[in-house]
Amino acid sequence: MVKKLLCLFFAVGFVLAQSTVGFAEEASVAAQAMFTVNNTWMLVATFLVFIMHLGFATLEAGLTQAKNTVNILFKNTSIIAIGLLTYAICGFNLMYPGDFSIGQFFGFSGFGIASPEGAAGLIEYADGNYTYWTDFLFQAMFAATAATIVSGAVAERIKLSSFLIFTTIYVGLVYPIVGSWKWGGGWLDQMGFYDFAGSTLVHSVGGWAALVGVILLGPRLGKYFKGGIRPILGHNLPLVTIGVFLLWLGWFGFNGGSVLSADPGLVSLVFVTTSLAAAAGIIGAMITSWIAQKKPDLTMILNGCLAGLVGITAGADTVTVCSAAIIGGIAGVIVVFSVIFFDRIKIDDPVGAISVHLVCGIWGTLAVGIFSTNPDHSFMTQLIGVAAYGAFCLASAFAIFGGLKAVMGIRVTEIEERQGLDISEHGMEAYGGFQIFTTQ
Amino acid sequence: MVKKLLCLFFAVGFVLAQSTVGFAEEASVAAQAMFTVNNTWMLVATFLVFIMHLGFATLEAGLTQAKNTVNILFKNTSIIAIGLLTYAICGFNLMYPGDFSIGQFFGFSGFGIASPEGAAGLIEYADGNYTYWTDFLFQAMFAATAATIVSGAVAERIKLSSFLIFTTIYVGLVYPIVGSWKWGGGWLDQMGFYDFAGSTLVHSVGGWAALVGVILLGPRLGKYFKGGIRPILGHNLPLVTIGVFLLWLGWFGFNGGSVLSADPGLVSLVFVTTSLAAAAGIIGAMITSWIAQKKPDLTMILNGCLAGLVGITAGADTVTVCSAAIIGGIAGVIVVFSVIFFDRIKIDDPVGAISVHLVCGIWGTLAVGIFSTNPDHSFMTQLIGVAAYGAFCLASAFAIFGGLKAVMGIRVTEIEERQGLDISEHGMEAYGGFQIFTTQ
Amino acid sequence: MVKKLLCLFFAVGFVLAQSTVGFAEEASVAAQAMFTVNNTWMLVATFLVFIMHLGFATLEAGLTQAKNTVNILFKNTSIIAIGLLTYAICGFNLMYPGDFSIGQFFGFSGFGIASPEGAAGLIEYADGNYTYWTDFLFQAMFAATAATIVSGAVAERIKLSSFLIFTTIYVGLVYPIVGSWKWGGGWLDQMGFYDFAGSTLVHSVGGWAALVGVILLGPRLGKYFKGGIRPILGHNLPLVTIGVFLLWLGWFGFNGGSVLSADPGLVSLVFVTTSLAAAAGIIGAMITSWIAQKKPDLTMILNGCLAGLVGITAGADTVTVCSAAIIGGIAGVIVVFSVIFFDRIKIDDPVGAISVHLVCGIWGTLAVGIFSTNPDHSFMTQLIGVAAYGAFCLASAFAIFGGLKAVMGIRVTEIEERQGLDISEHGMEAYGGFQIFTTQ
Amino acid sequence: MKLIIALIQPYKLSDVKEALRSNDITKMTVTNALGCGQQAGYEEEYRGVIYEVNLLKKVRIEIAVTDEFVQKTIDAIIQGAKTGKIGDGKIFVMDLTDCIRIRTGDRGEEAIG
Amino acid sequence: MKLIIALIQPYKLSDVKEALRSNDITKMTVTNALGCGQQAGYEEEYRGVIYEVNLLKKVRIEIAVTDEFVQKTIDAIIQGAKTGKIGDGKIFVMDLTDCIRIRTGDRGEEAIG
Amino acid sequence: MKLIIALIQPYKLSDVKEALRSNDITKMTVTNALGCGQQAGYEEEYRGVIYEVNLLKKVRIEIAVTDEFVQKTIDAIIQGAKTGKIGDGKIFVMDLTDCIRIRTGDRGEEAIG
Ligand SMILES: Nc1ncnc2c1ncn2[C@@H]1O[C@H](COP(=O)(O)OP(=O)(O)O)[C@@H](O)[C@H]1O
Ligand SMILES: Nc1ncnc2c1ncn2[C@@H]1O[C@H](COP(=O)(O)OP(=O)(O)O)[C@@H](O)[C@H]1O
Ligand SMILES: Nc1ncnc2c1ncn2[C@@H]1O[C@H](COP(=O)(O)OP(=O)(O)O)[C@@H](O)[C@H]1O
Repeated sequence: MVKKLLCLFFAVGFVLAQSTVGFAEEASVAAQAMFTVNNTWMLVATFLVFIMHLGFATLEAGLTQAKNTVNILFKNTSIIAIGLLTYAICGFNLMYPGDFSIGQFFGFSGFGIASPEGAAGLIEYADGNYTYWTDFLFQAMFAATAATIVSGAVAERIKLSSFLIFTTIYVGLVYPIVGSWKWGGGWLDQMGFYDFAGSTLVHSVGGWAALVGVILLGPRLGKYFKGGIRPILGHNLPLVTIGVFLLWLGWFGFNGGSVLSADPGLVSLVFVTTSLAAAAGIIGAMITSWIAQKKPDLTMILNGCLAGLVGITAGADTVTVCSAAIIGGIAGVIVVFSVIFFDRIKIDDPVGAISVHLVCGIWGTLAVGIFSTNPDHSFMTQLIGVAAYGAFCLASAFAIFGGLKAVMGIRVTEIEERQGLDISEHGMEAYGGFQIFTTQ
Repeated sequence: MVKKLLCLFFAVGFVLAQSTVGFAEEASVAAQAMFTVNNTWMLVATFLVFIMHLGFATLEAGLTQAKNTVNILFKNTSIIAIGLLTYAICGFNLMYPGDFSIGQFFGFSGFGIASPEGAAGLIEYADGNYTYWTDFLFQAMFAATAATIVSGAVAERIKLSSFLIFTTIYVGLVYPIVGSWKWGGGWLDQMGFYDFAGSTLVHSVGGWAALVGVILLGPRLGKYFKGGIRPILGHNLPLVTIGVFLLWLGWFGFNGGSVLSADPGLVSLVFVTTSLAAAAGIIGAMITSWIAQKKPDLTMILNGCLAGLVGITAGADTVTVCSAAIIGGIAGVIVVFSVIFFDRIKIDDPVGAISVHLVCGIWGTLAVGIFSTNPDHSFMTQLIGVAAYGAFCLASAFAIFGGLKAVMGIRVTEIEERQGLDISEHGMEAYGGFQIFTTQ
Repeated sequence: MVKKLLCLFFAVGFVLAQSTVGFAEEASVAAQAMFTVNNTWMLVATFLVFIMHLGFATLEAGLTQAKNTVNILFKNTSIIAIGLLTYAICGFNLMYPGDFSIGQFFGFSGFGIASPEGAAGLIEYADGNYTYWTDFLFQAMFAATAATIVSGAVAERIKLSSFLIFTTIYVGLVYPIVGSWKWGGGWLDQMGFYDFAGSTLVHSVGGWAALVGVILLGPRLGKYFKGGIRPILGHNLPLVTIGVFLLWLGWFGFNGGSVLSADPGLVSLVFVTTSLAAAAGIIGAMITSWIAQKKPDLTMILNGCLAGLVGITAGADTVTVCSAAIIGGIAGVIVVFSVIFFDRIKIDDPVGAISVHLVCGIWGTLAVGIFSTNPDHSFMTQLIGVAAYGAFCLASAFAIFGGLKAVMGIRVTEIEERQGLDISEHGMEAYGGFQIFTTQ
Repeated sequence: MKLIIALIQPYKLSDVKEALRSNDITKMTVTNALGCGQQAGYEEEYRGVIYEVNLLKKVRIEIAVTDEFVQKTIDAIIQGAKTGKIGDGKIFVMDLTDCIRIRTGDRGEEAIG
Repeated sequence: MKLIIALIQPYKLSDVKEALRSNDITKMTVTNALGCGQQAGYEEEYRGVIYEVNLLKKVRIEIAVTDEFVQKTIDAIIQGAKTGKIGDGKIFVMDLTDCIRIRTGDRGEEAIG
Repeated sequence: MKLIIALIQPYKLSDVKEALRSNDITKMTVTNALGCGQQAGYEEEYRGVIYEVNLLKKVRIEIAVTDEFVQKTIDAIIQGAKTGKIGDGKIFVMDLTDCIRIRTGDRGEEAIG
């Protein structure tokens, strides 16, 4: 009997042992599958953010004159290259320093990027959410965005070389340093400041620099004359529309990827809040434009769409879908008045970048303090964050642009501006063969 | 002995117990991973369908005149916003009512969207295939498509305000109500009607409204004169090509996402049938155009591509890859003759939307009855479905467009049409600075 | 006691048995989840490679004259259709023959595509990495790329019908046969030749044919005159920029998908090497262009971006990120001098396809021999591979283009070329209404 | 010989061409122009800034004719272009000293047609 | 009656229009033109090939006036267009034999304004 | 002084410019034009509808010269533009009453060159 029992027992034990081994293996297959899907989603988000750079390029090109198109495209193509390389050289390690060396304000973990060996750079790197390389590239795509925002606002008059130097410094140093304050775990993070995907950290950071650039450059020739404003028409509105749709597309990665995993509940919620905010931004701007201007303005509803997207970016995972629509709708209203306002005070921003990215970036950040479902978020902390970023970015941008202005100048000559930057800076036309009126 | 045995036994039992617990956890990791990948694919499909709206915008803009470009872009940007918002307010709950209240024809589960709490809105919502939010957004992206189809056909002469009202009603009410007949589990679904991704439910629904719109509006000024047809040239064929490629891209999500999970076998099959149908549509249209017209017409092969895509949509998961190529090829032939035919009978459809979406939508739906590998699909049921959708959509579109025509008019004045809707409706040009001939 | 023991024992046994069953199921869920995510990534890669065709279409259209735009768009739309269909008919089975019939040089496993039944076409097909259908479509998208490369180089003067016949033969036969040498497991594979994603197998294969085409066609009218070169301006640089960004986007799938699974470590590494090479290509070309030409040339940095991408393609998974940047940067320098060089020796390539795809394809393939972290890769083997592909492709392309030239001619008449291929080959203009100077 | 320059509404171009052809006048040169005349401009608004557009799209037709064709040409243009509304356009007539056909070197009235 | 043709720098168009308007000359026709004159061209470089562009963008204005308005018109154009730099442009004056308003059929000086 | 207007095939522009330059005529104004002449049009087909295009692309050159330069200019244009095929184009010559250089206010023959 006991013998039989023993036999049975060992038989069972054997099966058990076997299955436990197999089971451990399978367990790791499941974890590995989870890791793989998370990482795959982050890579998808990465290429979506990448395509935003094309969106910015076409948006900005379309809203400016045909004679400056080559220049805009050149700038936007350079920015992504400069952004990725500087981020690899120092940006990533400035933004995520691990340890801070100056208070919670500044840290740097060395030049260059290198993945930790083995699992440390893979499944263990971020608790099975993504690898070291994914982390780097996703963040690098974000970095370049900040400079792209500036590009549109200073278009049609900035000197190419000065702009490229500005971009290198701003993307390589300023953006990652202020970024570390929140996403790198710095002082604002510890204070409870919340900025999900970067209404402030990306959009306002770009927006402040745009504002400084526009002020230091002055308006385009012929834009303002005694008492009047002469509009300088964008030359290609289909390009603008392509740009805005690509930006929206990219925002699925920008916000959806900021979940930092493929978490089904969160990512899908973020998709919905993002889309409804964009939609409401369009409707908000449409109604405002139809009433305030006599006829509904395409460029305004396109700006409205972006305004909604920028607005929801700070709180896309922490507000209800209904709040998302409200935040987007208000952003759409704000942006119309803001564009008109800045034009009135002679801040000449050809593409509305300051209104979209700075003004609505601030609105979106503050909106977290109002609409967040998380009681830890407070309006005051949000306000402090906005102010801190504003102060640092304004100061940095003034220093860089101001320095460049003093040393090498930042504006092309009157003749070059009149001729168009395409010919004066690049010796080349964007639309060879087309007959184009250039009476401005 | 027995003691030893017991010891051993408990030791084994302990290991067993532990591993069973761990195992249950791991089991849920595997299920969770599956859920996550399914949901991630559905989100990817969602952004692919989203980008179709840009495809429609550029396609329609390119095939019409430069002086109406702003208007087309404005309409297409508005449609996606209106589509998403109305779908959130009522469309989703009309299309998937859960219970029907009037036969199997109509049901409504209340205003607004709200995810069920906890797992009920996540892994349990659709058997681990996607979350509530994913479901909503994927379907919402589809909804807006129906109205976009109309936009192209009625272009260059419809009043903006009337069009926007039409869109709101058609997307907010008509589309989800007829959609519920099949996808919401209504009477046609129970009868065995099959429409995988919407040859009928999306494309024909849009196509019928386009037909009604064109009939009620009449042709564009100068298109037809005593006995003759004067072509009104599209102004930007690169835009058209961009549009068609983006639509094809989007179709990977439109059809691939309609699998409603990331099922490797089915989704990859659908990718192949979709692509081969599109390719065959191009070749079918190329041969037809080269023979019927003297020279091969780019706009025709682009329409052929879309025709193939619309044709395969109803049966993408239920026909062989060879049948898919045949269905697509035939659609490519049909569309060329259809475009010429509608032009001859003075149905003035600038972009060929009726031929592509209605005619090939019907063809695709019927093709399921011919080529399906599933013996449950029958030609007769497919025909009944087509007829039912036709009747309801024609009636609804006539009611809406007719009502608008009576109340506020649906067509711009002759002077406005001549001047172009860009200036008359928006006070704005699409190509500032370019010299454009407007002799039509 | 023994009874109790037995009871306990069976209780435990029962739990054990149950959980083992459940466990086996769950084990398969984990494997299934892994399979699903791998396959999903491959499908994403597939649609990314698809969108490269739009990139090529707009790139080539933008770099040529407005009067040949319809023709370019027509060719690029046809190529994807021809590519997919011929690959389904014979290409796939030529490229992956399973068994070779003539040495390790040629094999063919029959016409048409058909998935093995059940798991053999699904999870077992490629060890849980993708299904048969995914495999086919991903490879089919690659195939069409080779012909697209030719299209740009021979633009503005090749006869449409001849080009389409050339494409059919080159994509349907030549590409898959030479492809089988490496990716089909043929002689070069066994020799240790390495080409990760196709610097040689795709890009050089296209590039060699482009070179032959250009030589047999001769330069465009008016390009070269006694002693001088007259530039023929591209007509739409925004289109070119759109093209390059879309190509970069597609390259995430081209290289990322060539991992042939969603392996997080490898795919993310490939994303980083690909992006840094592209970025370095831009910077390399920018510096070179700024120094060699007087002003920085937008078309050159765009070519530089592509050069970097083509350069990294052969070794994207086997070099360090730092090497990737060096490879890309050098490619960016090379491409500028190469474009100027070919122009000087009167090889008239309107879009720089030979420089980008052939020259940098060779560079990238050799770079594996220099920079690879895998000691098995050798410069000599790489050189042999390059030479073998060169010899076979040159011979094939000469045979096909030469044959066509003898039989039906490959170049349009002088009048047709002057009038533009849009009107002479298609009876249609790309920009109806626009006023365009055609003084060339 | 005279050179007749007509400025008309763009959408009337095909009507004018037809009217001319039915009077056997088939040679002409057409250019795109912007015109400022009695016809009022209109307002456009770009991003909140209103501005007046008073250069309206016109088509400019040049026709060289022998003296006996002048009146016929003018009549044909009027017939094709007239709607009675402001903006219909103007016709200018100027003396033509000489006319040369490049292909043959023919000069004068011979070369005109 | 005279037909005045002025070739000016494109960016001076609005100044010239204003100068004309303040002299009660409101009718004109404007076309896009390329001009070769004393103003030096510039070099462009496309993909490594340098070439000279010597057809510069100009705007061409045509104004038909009665004889007493000729000098006033010329002065106004000069006032609006002159910068003192090479490239400012030229004015040509030609005889106008006749002028017809299409809408009314008015002829001569009556039709011009 | 005379104003010479030449209508030529677009692709002949650079040849004509060269021929003029080698005759010391360097000033001119060029515009894009569409021409209807003896040269037959061609058919286009758009989405199944065939239509005739009989306004062909031409380039219009205006050159103001002093009387002694007239023949030289005409000869140079012919030399540059002539292929002997229909469509080569036409040259029109008109009287120029006056010519003013905006920059200096120079008038007449002095201003022309
Ligand atoms: N005096 C003029 N000089 C030059 N062009 C003129 C002159 N008068 C009219 N035009 C041209 O003719 C077009 C039509 O003139 P408009 O005054 O509107 O005609 P009408 O008085 O017959 O209604 C104008 O847009 C302008 O291009
Ligand atoms: N003789 C001429 N014939 C035709 N057009 C001329 C002539 N002279 C000048 N122009 C036109 O006038 C424009 C300005 O001429 P330019 O010589 O630069 O002026 P300026 O000598 O007053 O500085 C030229 O670009 C050209 O379009
Ligand atoms: N009588 C005319 N009036 C105005 N333009 C003319 C006239 N005759 C010819 N042209 C212009 O000259 C161009 C060439 O004319 P065409 O008859 O083809 O030349 P040819 O007879 O020398 O071959 C035409 O396209 C047109 O623009």
